[in-house]
Amino acid sequence: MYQQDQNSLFPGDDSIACLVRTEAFEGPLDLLLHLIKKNELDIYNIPIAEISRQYLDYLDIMRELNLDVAGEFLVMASTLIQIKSQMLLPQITDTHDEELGQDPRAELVRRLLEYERYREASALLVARELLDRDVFARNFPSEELEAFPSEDELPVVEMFELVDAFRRILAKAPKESFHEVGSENISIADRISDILEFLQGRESVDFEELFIGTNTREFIIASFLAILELCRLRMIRLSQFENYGMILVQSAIIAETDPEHP
Amino acid sequence: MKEMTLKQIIESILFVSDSPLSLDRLYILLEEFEHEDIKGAVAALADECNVSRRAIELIQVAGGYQFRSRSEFADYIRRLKKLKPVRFSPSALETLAIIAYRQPVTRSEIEYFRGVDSGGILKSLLDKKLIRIIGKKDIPGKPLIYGTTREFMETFSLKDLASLPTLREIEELAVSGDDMDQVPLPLPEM
Amino acid sequence: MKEMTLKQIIESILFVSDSPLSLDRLYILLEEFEHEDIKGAVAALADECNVSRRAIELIQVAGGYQFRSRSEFADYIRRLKKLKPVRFSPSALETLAIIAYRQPVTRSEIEYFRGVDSGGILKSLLDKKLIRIIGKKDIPGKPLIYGTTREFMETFSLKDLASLPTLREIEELAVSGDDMDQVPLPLPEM
Repeated sequence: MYQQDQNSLFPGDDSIACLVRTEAFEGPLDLLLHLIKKNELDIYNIPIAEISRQYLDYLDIMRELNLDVAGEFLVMASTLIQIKSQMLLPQITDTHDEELGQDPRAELVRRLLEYERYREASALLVARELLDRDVFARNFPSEELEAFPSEDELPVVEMFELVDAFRRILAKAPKESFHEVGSENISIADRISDILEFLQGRESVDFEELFIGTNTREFIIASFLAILELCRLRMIRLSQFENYGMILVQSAIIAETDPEHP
Repeated sequence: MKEMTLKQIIESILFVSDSPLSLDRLYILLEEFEHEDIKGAVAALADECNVSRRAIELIQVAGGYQFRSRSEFADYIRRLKKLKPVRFSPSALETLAIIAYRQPVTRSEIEYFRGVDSGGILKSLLDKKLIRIIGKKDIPGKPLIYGTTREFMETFSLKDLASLPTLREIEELAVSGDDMDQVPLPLPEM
Repeated sequence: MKEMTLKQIIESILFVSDSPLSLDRLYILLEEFEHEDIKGAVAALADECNVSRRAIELIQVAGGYQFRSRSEFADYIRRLKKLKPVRFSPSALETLAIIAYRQPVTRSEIEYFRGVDSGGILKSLLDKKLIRIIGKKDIPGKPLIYGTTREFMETFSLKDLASLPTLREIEELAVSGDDMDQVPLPLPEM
């Protein structure tokens, strides 16, 4: 029963003769497909001039109705105009032209076909037996199962949940900490972790040793920022015994393996 | 469509219910059927489970009817529970997220963000080996510093910490609004 | 205690599990039994549900086995479960279809196919756990890549991804000699 409702959301059949259709167009491709079907056109040989005219007419009507014409619709309008003008040009036969023999409509046609294909696929998907619509499972904790204590196992969690949790935290975190929480300093975290590991069990290392690795700009910047951050956190100490001499890096961390549990 | 018997209808309802259903509740749900017929169908269903030696029985509990696995299978169900992946509590997830994105980080920094005591959660994350103690910070009080582990990376199939999605990337997803459904554009016939 | 058959044991486990269980999981849970016997018992259990005309069937979904109510009882079950039936907007379905068939896929690839901004829908599908972030693509900009989840297969009653409805073949375009499916997309710079 819900199936029918959903299928009718897909525009396509033109039996509705009312002035204003209530179905939403998902985007410019949806509108174009509608125009092609309505005019019973061959998708492989679209009369671009005619389709462009109808497409632009539609945008005009949207404006007349004071509707916001989404940017994507305008982008497609300019694409159509561009294709139309290319079609008007005589076939160029220059050998250096990479587009030699390429129908200017080819890419648009390909997108329309792919789009139509995925839309058909989505109709097939929603026509399946949907969980919690057509079929139901015992997807809740059974009392028999819950009667047993939970064992500590590695939990299952999606990456998105983790990031989303951090977003929640930031949303309620004290304001002044906002600027500090750069989202781009993740690779610095990597370098911090690596440097601390590298320093573990060593008395001191040459500053420059910390830059050995990939010689990319990003790596060097991340390493440098990591060292600065570690200094700020007082997790490492830097020392230099003479001007321009070797800079020694020492871990300021007291090794600790016995966790303090509250 | 096959013909549905009342017994099947009741079986389907009891199967998907997460709590026992009383006869009164069934009478309301299946208002087009006679009370006597419903009662009879429930009894027949209970009998059937016994006769056909199924692992499930229909029992009367808490004033209602419920399908339950028979008690002799408890040992096997316990094994399932052991294998069942645990889900993260929101607070564990929050704490893990703070450590992942702000490491190396101390407990008081974590609690500054969360606004609540986080000792218990840190211990549980340590037990699960998702975080580790990197060391002690050389400042008064010598607080422990936490970071994520190899197991953390494996749990999230991360190549390195740089592969964590950045906040900006997630924020960008929400930019265009939370609209599942776009504003309908009415199309006049042309 | 009555004698337990392997079929009964499996029935009890599948009954109490809140998600589909794969054969591999059953092999681990029931280590004292032969794999062949377990497989046979699962098949026998599925047959039995059909033969005895129960309201429940044992189906293969998301790489595992799960008891589910037959679709003809949906109307009655909906009376019990007052939850809103899942509804998908066409935009959500389109986006899901593209991700399902082309995964792993980036946001800009999805938007190329749909022709519209899809950030809001991606966020919403992530919230619903129908899609997930798989990682980052190793190209400049390192965009996030998306794929479908186990919940997606469960929701659409799919045994596995290979069981997705077959896409209609697209007639080869005269202008393009390449395979349509994996041609690099002419994407705009991000």
